[in-house]
Amino acid sequence: MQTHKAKRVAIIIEAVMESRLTKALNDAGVTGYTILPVLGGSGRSGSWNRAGQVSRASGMVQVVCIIRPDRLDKMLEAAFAVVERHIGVVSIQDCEVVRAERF
Amino acid sequence: MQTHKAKRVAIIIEAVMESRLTKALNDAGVTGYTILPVLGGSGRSGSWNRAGQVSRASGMVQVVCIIRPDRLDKMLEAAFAVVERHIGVVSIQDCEVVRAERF
Amino acid sequence: MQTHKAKRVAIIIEAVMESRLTKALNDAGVTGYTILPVLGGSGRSGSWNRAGQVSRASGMVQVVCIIRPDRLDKMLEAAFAVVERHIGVVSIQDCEVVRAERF
Amino acid sequence: MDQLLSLAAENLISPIILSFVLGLLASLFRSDLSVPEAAAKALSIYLLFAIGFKGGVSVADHGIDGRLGAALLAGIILSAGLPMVAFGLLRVMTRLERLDAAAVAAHYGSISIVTFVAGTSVLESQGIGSEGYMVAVAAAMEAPAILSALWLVARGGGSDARGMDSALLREIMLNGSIVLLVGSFLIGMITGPEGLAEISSFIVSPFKGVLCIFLLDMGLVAGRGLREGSGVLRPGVLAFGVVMPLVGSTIGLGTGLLLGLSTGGIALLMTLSASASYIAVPAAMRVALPEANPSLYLTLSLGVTFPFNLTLGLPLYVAVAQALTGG
Amino acid sequence: MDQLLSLAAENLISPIILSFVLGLLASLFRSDLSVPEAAAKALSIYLLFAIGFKGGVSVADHGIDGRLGAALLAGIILSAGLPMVAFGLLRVMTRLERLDAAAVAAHYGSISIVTFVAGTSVLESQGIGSEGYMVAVAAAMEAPAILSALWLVARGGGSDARGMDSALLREIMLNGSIVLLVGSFLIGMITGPEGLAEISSFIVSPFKGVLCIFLLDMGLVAGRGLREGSGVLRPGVLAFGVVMPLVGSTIGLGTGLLLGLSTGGIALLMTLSASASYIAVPAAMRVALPEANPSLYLTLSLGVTFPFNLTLGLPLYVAVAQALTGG
Amino acid sequence: MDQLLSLAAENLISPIILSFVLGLLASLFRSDLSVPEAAAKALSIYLLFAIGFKGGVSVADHGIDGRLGAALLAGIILSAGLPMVAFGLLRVMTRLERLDAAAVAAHYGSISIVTFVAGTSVLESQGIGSEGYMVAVAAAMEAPAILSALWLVARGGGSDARGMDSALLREIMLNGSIVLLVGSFLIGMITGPEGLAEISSFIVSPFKGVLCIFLLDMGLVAGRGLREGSGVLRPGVLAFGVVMPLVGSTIGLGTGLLLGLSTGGIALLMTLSASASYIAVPAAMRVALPEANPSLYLTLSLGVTFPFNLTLGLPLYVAVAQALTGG
Ligand SMILES: Nc1ncnc2c1ncn2[C@@H]1O[C@H](COP(=O)(O)O)[C@@H](O)[C@H]1O
Ligand SMILES: Nc1ncnc2c1ncn2[C@@H]1O[C@H](COP(=O)(O)O)[C@@H](O)[C@H]1O
Ligand SMILES: Nc1ncnc2c1ncn2[C@@H]1O[C@H](COP(=O)(O)O)[C@@H](O)[C@H]1O
Ligand code: NA
Ligand code: NA
Ligand code: NA
Repeated sequence: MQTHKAKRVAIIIEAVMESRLTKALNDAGVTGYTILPVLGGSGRSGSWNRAGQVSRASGMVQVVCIIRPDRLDKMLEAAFAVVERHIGVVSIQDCEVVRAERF
Repeated sequence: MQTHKAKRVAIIIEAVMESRLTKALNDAGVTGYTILPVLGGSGRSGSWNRAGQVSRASGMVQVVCIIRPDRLDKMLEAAFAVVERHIGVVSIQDCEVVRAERF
Repeated sequence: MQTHKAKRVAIIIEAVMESRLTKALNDAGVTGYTILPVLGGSGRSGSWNRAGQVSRASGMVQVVCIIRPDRLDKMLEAAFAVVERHIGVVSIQDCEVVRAERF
Repeated sequence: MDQLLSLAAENLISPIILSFVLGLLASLFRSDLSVPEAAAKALSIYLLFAIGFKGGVSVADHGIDGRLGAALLAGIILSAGLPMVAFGLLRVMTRLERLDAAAVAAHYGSISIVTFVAGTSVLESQGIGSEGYMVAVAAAMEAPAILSALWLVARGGGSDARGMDSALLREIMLNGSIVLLVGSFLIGMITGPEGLAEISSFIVSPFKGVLCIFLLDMGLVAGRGLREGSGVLRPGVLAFGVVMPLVGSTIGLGTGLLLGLSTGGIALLMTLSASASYIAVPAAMRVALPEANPSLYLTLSLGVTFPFNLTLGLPLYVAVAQALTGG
Repeated sequence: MDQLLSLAAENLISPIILSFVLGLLASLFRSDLSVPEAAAKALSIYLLFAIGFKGGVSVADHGIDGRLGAALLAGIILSAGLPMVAFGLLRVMTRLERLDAAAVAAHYGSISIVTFVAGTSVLESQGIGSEGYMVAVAAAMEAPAILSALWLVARGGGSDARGMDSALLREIMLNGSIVLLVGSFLIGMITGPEGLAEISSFIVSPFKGVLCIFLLDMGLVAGRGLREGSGVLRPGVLAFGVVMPLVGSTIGLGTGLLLGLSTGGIALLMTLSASASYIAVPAAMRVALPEANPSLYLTLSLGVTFPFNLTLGLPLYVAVAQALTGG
Repeated sequence: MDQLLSLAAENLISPIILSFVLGLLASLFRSDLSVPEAAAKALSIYLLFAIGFKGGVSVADHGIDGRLGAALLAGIILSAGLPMVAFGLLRVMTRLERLDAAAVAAHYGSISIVTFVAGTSVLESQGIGSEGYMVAVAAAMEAPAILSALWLVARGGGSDARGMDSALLREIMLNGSIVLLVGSFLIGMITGPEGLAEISSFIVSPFKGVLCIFLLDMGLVAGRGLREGSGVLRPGVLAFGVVMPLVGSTIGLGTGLLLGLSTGGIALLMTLSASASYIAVPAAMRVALPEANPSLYLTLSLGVTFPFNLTLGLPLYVAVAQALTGG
């Protein structure tokens, strides 16, 4: 099957910042993304898990975004402006997609 | 540690289509996959999130499938027959696995 | 944006083994990971889904760990000591991260 | 008319409707108030179980009315027929394409069980009785509309419809809410008033309060639907969302009179005919007609018709039923 | 015998059992009806809290019976001993390997608290009292069976058992249901009838109704288990799932008579001995004996023994206890 | 003093407090007992809806007291002013940096609605009445403290604060619990005692029981917070967590006497002033002051001040209010 190169960016971020991040992505012209739940984790700021939260507020989510390689930099900049001062992790991977016109 | 090349296919698809997709995968001989929950997302068909759904019915899920490279094409074809006319995204990545005989 | 090479290890494992796995990771000096929920799946041990479980006990989770390439082997060894005799899947991918000093 | 207005006013200031309005306003003003999905689903299981059980007990209590069979059949015919009416109206009132029009029509042939539940609670607070088997009629009306809509599409000759396969048919007939409603109806019939006595402090006393929280969530969801989907609501479409329940309830009224139902039974049949599905039918449409636009039918059914029925429709249907039966 | 039959019939048409049957049928016919995991867990927290609390209040009310200590000890011995019996039976009746047989045996030494809860509710509806501390006995019976099973495996000399480490031991002893059961039992004992009065419209009145919904879900889960796991149920294994509760309850009966428990207390001890765990023990087995086949023990315990006890077992145990104590 | 002690003792052995203690112990001993997130959120929606509704009905019943306006204003001033006091204390008692001190201070100006709910239930079980509009005062006190804290940071000249933008302001003012509390208060006011009669078997009778389960979960969460965050609790910080509620309640007491509130009203205003937020404020701090340490403010508010208020604070505040008003 004919596939096309793309990038897959995964951003793990505090749930309270989710709407700010997706707004920044939209403003940067990135309108395709998926949000995955996160149960817990551990990092420099210690470990946490959902069962230890009083409310969803302080949990985290993962925002996954598949994007054309040439649009990656613009997207990363938009994302970083939001993520920068918050706990969270950004990772980038190569991937392939089938219908390139969608990304 | 000795590792082997494989492909990781991730399909984001409407929850109502999940059982049809896994059935198609099974019929194509793909019996290993994992289903992850999705909280929300945005694409050409607009944005949605789980809180905005009356029932699970109209949500989405992610089906992740690790597969031997030589079986990729057959799997993609089976998947596409189901996904084609539905909203959703298919992405393919390289990965490595430890116990190759399992895939 | 300046990025650095890293590895992304994803381990799908029974929920009852989660704390043992994260403990083993911590003991091996791996303190950064994220835990994602899993809704269901299929493998050599048959298929299962969350709705079919009496309690969370017998469900599965996915532990994702981004790590510097030179620390991969040590991490895999620690993980395998726990995963070995249990049902589950380990996959490894290349990825890139922005702030390398964190991993 | 006066009576109708005071009835409407009374209905509007009940905690149940106000909870819905609270939810609606909260989401229109983009508050982050939300009911967890699992909790909303648990509440709906409670409501279905309770309403089904009580219906069954009432049948056990009063004996099976000779009209049960006729009422079930009438429900099936209504559900299959109303989509034709809706489709006709849509082609006249809107510019929707055949595919979208058929998908919308399916929703209006089928029913909203929550509107039905709210209707029973309006009747109850006014001391109007109704046939216990109306619950079974509600269940019977869930599915036939889907087949009608698929037939409407197929007749159009397009290859757009994936159409009905046996898996889909089973999914529709055995979807959770039908099974739960019919199942608890049967349990209520079998265990009768004694069974009810055992669990009435669970399914009777707290019922209205639970309904408040559930409608709070429905308001939140409807409001979000309106906020995100309002783009699809061109004037004609919007008007359809209010006209169709009036047309549907009138047809339901005629049917109810024909069947010789009680005042409450007629009001409920009007409510069922007026209401539009937003769970079972959307799910079936995603499978069978994936190219139809989901935000169109969801916004219309949940954002327009549901609030209309809940606030203005219900008191209207009850008043009309009372006026025409002298009940 | 007549009495037994009518008792069984009465039990079978209670809303509680019928809800279970509804769930079972719904999943056997592959309906998509399901109770969200979070809701099911919340219901089980409610049931454990309520049953524990009421047990504690009853002890506070009637004073601590001199037999409490003896009953706890008996419970521990039963839990540790029944796996030996089960293991022996399995080796005779089935071709299971030592590892699988030991894992299954562990489940039958331990208990199913939902079966216990259903038992108390059968007793209650027949007006038969029981010792409040039976709840504590239930808690005491959860864990010892696991140790016995690990010992059975270790004795076999295989290196198959990961065995017991201190982390696992703590997890077993402090697993959520033991802690909640014992904790609410103590709260009930401390606050007594006054505490009960404060919260009885939460934990007493709606109890049976909540149990209905919970058993609906248990039926759904058991049905799915049967559908997916029926492959493992060879005739011998299947027979074990029905014979073992009969054997277990007989041993429980003897113990109860020895202890001099009341009619209700004996029926509950029979129920505990007859029931098989499907939460705590499976989790422990996954950690300690990962090579044992989970679908074997889960299908057997949840798909065979649980339904058997719920429908036929309970009325039988109650009738036998009544007959032998003249209660 | 004797009265105080017996009051404290009585409070401590209520099922509500004991459920909290059970949760606390279970998580300190690392049991895996847990309440699903969705269930905990559903319980909090229930509690907010019930407490708001009952407050509104009470206002509808007794007429709006002339002091309502004054009390709301006082609440806003207290919420805005208490962070200054807290900030001063923190700078004296601890070595926290300005940013962390301001973030902590915000929590103590705002309120914990669960502490308030527990307070109303203590009053109720002693037959002490209170102004229904205290619920509205509670809502009014949620947000102002956040603005004060941001002002404290800005005054410090650091560029650390992301500060307040309009999106954040809207999020704070329309956060779910404020909207639900105020909304159900208004619904209660509109529907009055008749509305309450319709749903009282949902929001009144089971209330205390639901509170037990909710506090069980709060205990579990507080215990986990303590286990993981205890490292941040240096002696000065720990002392602040106990001293500040005493200081806050004293200021609340003075304000209540000035306003001429009833005994119950004064006790509740003391409770509100003494309590610290652990939902709305932490969320706002993560957005506005991301560099402040969340485990500091969460551990302090949830792990120290909440348990203190629940067990010792409440009976103290009630006793003092009674002593000073002769109530
Ligand atoms: N190396 C890593 N691999 C995967 N997830 C990570 C890693 N480091 C941090 N995270 C996730 O990001 C969250 C915040 O990380 P931190 O800002 O380092 O405290 C953690 O709770 C994890 O969920
Ligand atoms: N570029 C993308 N990256 C990640 N997820 C996407 C992307 N595009 C679409 N999706 C996901 O697929 C769903 C349907 O997409 P669409 O068919 O474009 O409306 C969206 O709601 C997202 O969850
Ligand atoms: N090839 C695969 N791709 C993705 N997930 C898999 C695969 N094989 C197994 N899994 C996951 O791992 C779990 C256990 O697999 P197994 O040990 O093969 O039964 C399954 O239930 C799936 O969730
Ligand atoms: Na209809
Ligand atoms: Na047993
Ligand atoms: Na305060």
